[in-house]
Amino acid sequence: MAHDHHHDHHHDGHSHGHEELERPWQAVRTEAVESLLADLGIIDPARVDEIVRYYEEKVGPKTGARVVAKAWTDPEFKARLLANGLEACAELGIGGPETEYLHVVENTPEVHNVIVCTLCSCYPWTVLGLPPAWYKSSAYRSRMVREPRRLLAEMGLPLQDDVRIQVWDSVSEIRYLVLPERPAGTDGLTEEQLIEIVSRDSMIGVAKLPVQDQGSQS
Amino acid sequence: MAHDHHHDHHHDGHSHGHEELERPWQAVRTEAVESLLADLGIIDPARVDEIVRYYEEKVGPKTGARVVAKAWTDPEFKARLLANGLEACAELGIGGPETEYLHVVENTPEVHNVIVCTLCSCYPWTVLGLPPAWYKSSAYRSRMVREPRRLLAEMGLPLQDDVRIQVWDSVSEIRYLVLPERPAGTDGLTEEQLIEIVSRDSMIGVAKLPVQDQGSQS
Amino acid sequence: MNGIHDMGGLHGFGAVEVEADEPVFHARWEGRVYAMTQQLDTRGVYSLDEHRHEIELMGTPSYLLDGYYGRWLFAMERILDRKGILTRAEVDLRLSEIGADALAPTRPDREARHWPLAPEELTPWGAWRRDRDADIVPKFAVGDRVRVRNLHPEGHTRLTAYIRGKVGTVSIVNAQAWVLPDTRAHNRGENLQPVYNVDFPADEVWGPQAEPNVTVKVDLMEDYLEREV
Amino acid sequence: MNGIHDMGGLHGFGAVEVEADEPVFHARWEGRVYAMTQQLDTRGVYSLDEHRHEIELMGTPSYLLDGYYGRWLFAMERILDRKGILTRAEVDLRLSEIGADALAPTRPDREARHWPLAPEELTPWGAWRRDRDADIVPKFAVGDRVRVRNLHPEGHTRLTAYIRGKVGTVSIVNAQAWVLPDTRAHNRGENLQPVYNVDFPADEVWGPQAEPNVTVKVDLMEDYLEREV
Repeated sequence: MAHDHHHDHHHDGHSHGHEELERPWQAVRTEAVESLLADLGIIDPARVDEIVRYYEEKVGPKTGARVVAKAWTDPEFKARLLANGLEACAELGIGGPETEYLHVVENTPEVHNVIVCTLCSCYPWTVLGLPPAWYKSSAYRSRMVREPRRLLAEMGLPLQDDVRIQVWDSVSEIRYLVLPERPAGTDGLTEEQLIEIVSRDSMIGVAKLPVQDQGSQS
Repeated sequence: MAHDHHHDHHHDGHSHGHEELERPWQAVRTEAVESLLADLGIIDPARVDEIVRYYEEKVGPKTGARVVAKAWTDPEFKARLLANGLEACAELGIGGPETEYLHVVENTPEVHNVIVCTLCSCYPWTVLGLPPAWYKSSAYRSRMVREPRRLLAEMGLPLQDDVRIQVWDSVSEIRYLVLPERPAGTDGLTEEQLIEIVSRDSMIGVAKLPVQDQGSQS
Repeated sequence: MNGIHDMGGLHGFGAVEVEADEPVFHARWEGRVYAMTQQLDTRGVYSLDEHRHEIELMGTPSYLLDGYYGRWLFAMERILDRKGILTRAEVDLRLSEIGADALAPTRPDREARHWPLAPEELTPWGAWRRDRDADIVPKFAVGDRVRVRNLHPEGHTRLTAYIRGKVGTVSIVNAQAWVLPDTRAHNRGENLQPVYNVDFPADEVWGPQAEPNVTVKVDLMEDYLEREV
Repeated sequence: MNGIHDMGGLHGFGAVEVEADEPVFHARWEGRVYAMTQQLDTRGVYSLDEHRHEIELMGTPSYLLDGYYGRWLFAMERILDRKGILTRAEVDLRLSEIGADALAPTRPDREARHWPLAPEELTPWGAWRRDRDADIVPKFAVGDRVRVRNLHPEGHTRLTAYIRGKVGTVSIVNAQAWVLPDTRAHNRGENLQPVYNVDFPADEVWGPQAEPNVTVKVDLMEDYLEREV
């Protein structure tokens, strides 16, 4: 613990020297750093605004849902996707020169895939956006590799013992996306309609997609 | 972290709800628990006083030093001590029915022994008293089993690579006491005088005893 | 359980800071907590295995920040609460009364608790059952090669993580009757058995980063070991 | 380094708490820290390996308490300070001026720092060197049995502790040019090499406490593996 250099509050457990401020200490430190870097021309606050907005508004699980819906409806695309996730996504205009290498792993009635990163919180930003807090939690990171069955059940996805669970600990720079099973009751849906039913959690592997009621569509 | 039930200060990192008190929160909680247990007749505060005084005044490394000095001056006692530490200590009136099992391990020019407990801070209370804070520290517990040479050197005891280091991780209820090498220059000392030169750290194994200057004794 | 208490081999804790002329207790409360624990032990309220396991259940930051006797205090409060001897609500009330400098704090009701304990509820603190030593027949002998089992119990264990799966040589057979902490901590029996000291060459444990000419000697319950063939 | 960041298999963190309708950022500062890091990365100020290793150097309680983006903030401040781009003293001064609601905070001196970086000091953030893929000749093939080396480096590594020493089977060969985090984090070279996905049966990893019919699939650098014979 020699390295908590910039805030002593954890050493005594009680105060951080900024209790007079109502904002979290992280907010104040961030303001200090950003304002200094802006003064120095190292950071452009307007560009910071843009990046924040981009991740808040433009990137998210909808991108992954497009990939999934396309794979469900186009067997040849699916084959290319499973062979080389990055190149197949590029066909849909997803990714760019900086995109991480991507493996798409397919869930079936026999094999269930789920993604975790025990060492930090690696996550396929390009197709799913930024990860939810639970994905970054100590509980998820510590438990998913050791007791996936129990944890998935706790999270609402009980699996029979004859379903093999594959836990992908994505600690390298390769990223994973789960291709969930296409639920029953979706035969009549268009690709656009399918995009709407693909949840983020199903593409991480902590949920299945529910059977759809096609009554209103047919 | 579901279990920090009785003080929330670590969850927000900032306050523990008792900052109006000048005393550490542990002191206030201890007072509350002790006063309640005393009210209920479960704890006798006078007996608490006695126990505290006993450990502050009556128990300490001097006891271990008596064992060491005796072993240095009585080869038959030393043989019995190395064979069965508990029984040999009992000859000196040390221990009692509740005393932990004790192995005494001998340092030589070829082999250096050092004691640690990685899991909590097990320590031979009967012969050394309560452990110093550094023995209980995360740094000592984590490092002594992995890099004893480097850590001993940092603590002032550099050892040549041809000296074998034995690190005793005393995670069972068996306790260890290091029998340090008798330093040069002590041939003329009485057992009582020897007791005075045996340091606590030499009996943990993080120090050697320095060569004595016998000029004033001879 | 796998947790921060099992520190052997971790990096990042910096230098060992030695305090000159250190007192036995650094504050009055430390001595009180120590001595109260000892009194409760003497009365058979809890065993050292319960004490240690309760400490392992602390949140990681609290474990590292509350101090050694702060951990003991945590264990004492939690065990007394769970056993119905002194509830958390009672402690919280007393705390608030201390904080308010109350003239006459609320007296706890002697009847409203599980006290005194019944004889069958009493547990000895220590782990050595001298009266049962004669029952013990060790499986392993000095010089035997043993492999540490790769166990990851959710509950208490004294099987340190850093030597799981490693091969060593038995150097001492403690053929006395020792309580198995893994079961007693959860009131699932004493499972008396020998304790072995096992020698592990440092490179077996730490690989290429091991220091030269170092033996790590770990005390292990018989149930933690299997014969290496 | 062995530390709390390497959490795979730890007990004691409780249930996974899922937040309904979670925002992308929970507070304004989180988004600022994220976006500032990305801007600094784009400018080649530090790599993801430096970023991650700096986070590993946090004290354990801070790591657990400061929040995900609090870790990023810690890394940013420390790296900027170490590289002479923005000192801790400057941040502390600005903090105190914010705290005092100062009319005109002290302007930092543009000359008194290591900025801009020289071209040879710039580092890419990512780990894939597409232009070097042709140089890569993998040692292992799909189906090969490999043993994870028992490494305990003091510095950065992505070799998670829970599979060290374990035997698995190569399931994917990523025969591209991937930077070795262990050296780049310390500016000791890129050491381009393949990344393998290796299958470990859960009982190889967790012993008798393993769940049935589970495979743990871990991405590992070639240098982390040796052939199992």
